[in-house]
Amino acid sequence: MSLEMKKLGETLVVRVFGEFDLRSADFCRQEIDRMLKAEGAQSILFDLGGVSFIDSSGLGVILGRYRKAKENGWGMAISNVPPAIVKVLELAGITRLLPVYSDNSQALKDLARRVKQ
Amino acid sequence: MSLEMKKLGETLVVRVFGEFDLRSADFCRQEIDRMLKAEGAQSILFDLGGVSFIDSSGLGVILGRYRKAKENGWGMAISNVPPAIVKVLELAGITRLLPVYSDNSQALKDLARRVKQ
Amino acid sequence: MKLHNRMKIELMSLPENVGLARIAVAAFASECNLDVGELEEIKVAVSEAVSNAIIHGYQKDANGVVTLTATLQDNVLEIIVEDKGRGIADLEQALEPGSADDPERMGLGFVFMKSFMDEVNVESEPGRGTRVRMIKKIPKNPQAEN
Amino acid sequence: MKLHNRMKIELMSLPENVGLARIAVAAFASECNLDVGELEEIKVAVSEAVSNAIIHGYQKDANGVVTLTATLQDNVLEIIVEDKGRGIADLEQALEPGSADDPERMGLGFVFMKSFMDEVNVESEPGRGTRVRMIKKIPKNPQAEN
Ligand SMILES: Nc1ncnc2c1ncn2[C@@H]1O[C@H](COP(=O)(O)OP(=O)(O)O)[C@@H](O)[C@H]1O
Ligand SMILES: Nc1ncnc2c1ncn2[C@@H]1O[C@H](COP(=O)(O)OP(=O)(O)O)[C@@H](O)[C@H]1O
Repeated sequence: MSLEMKKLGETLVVRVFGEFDLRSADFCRQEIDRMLKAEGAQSILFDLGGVSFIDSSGLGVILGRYRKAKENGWGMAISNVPPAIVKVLELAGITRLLPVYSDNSQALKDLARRVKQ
Repeated sequence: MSLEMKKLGETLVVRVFGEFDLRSADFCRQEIDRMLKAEGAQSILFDLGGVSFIDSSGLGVILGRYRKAKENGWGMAISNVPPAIVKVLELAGITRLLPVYSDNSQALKDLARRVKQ
Repeated sequence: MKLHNRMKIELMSLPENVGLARIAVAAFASECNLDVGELEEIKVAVSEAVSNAIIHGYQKDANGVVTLTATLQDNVLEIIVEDKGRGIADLEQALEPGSADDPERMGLGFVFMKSFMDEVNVESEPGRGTRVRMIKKIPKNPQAEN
Repeated sequence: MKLHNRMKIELMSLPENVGLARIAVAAFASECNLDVGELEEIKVAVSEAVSNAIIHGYQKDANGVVTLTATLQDNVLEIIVEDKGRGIADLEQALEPGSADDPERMGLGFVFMKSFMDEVNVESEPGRGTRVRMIKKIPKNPQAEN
């Protein structure tokens, strides 16, 4: 798997590619937390468009970042969920906890509005 | 794997798709021999453009048809060899035994000319 | 009962082998009359069981061996994932959703296995290891594949 | 000597399992610093050894078990393919190119294994089975993969 991160406005956009499982979970967690700290982001957008597989180890990384966001009062959203992984996200309750977008620009707008309020 | 066969002029064009190995060898051999008999072809063109993997079981099917062609005085050629399988075809000597074409139309012309002579 | 196919894989307890287990099971199950969605779900179930063996069973000690057995008999695909690790003291509690012992885990592994397979049985003995047996019923295919 | 990874697979002696063996070895070897061409060649070598166990070792009796072991130690990938089948009476002759006992086979299996791997050793005992051990040296990778 690989990870692409960039800050757009106050939001850290995290794009995950490939298999999001036990093997990649620790790496992702560390890299994302490092970037959150370094960039001082105030919200997180998980773009899952490139994810070919996810299981509870990968979902745990998303949920862990969600807990962190809540603690810090940050916004968080997910986008571009591939059809193949919708069901696990629903089962894990993630689609109920977090707003889900089919494109990043709307997600970024909503997250930015949230910060301004 | 799958097999597509059609007769063009006097030539049976055999297109092989997928993994050409032990699993598919018997099936291919039977189907090709059945078609050769039914169609009364006088030459064979193996279009390997769709082959993702080949080992000596698949090469054996090609070589077996070559022996048969020689016995019967038929022409035979191969075409569209994917770069990934060139080396095994060379090691097996097939590229020395048989004319290799990068497109079917020239192969069909040459095989047709051979029949007419 | 007709035994169609069987494979047994022993893997070192390494995170990269979770993907290997998934690939092997997907290749094994690809002979079955299952659609892409069902194959994906089986991969998730296998991923959870093998990950659990590595994280919880062997607590990430790479020297443990995870054994995966897949059997296709009649119209039943059986997958067994075994470890000789720590074992589970309170199995009933472990099977409850959200019973994770790590804040970064969700306690959803068994939930996924039970959601995606037709049957899941867990046997475990503390200090001896854990055995997860999962069953998926395969729809009968009127046409034999070639 | 550092053991990086090891897997052992037992498969029923069925033609469809040749592809499974290839996929598993390719997944195992994908962690190594090998290019696509080298991976393809390893797949051919494995395909030949497993096909031989099925066709020659067990003479297509599906009840035989083919065992494949892959070990990555230091910079060496070792692959062992074993069967408990018929065995080879004249090993020297079997290893010669073109020594097929079937007109539709070419006697190139061992030639491919030797061409594509750095080392190939065959041990066989008539009536007991055959063991093919293949070695591929992996170029050292200065950067550890993540
Ligand atoms: N193979 C195993 N060995 C030891 N303990 C296990 C094993 N599998 C599961 N467990 C225990 O059961 C609990 C629940 O497992 P699971 O539902 O997969 O959730 P998670 O892996 O997210 O914690 C784990 O937290 C662990 O304590
Ligand atoms: N696992 C095996 N068990 C028994 N005999 C074998 C085995 N592998 C190879 N042989 C013998 O060695 C010969 C040469 O093998 P190979 O070079 O792979 O050619 P091919 O498979 O095309 O015959 C085979 O024809 C067979 O007689």
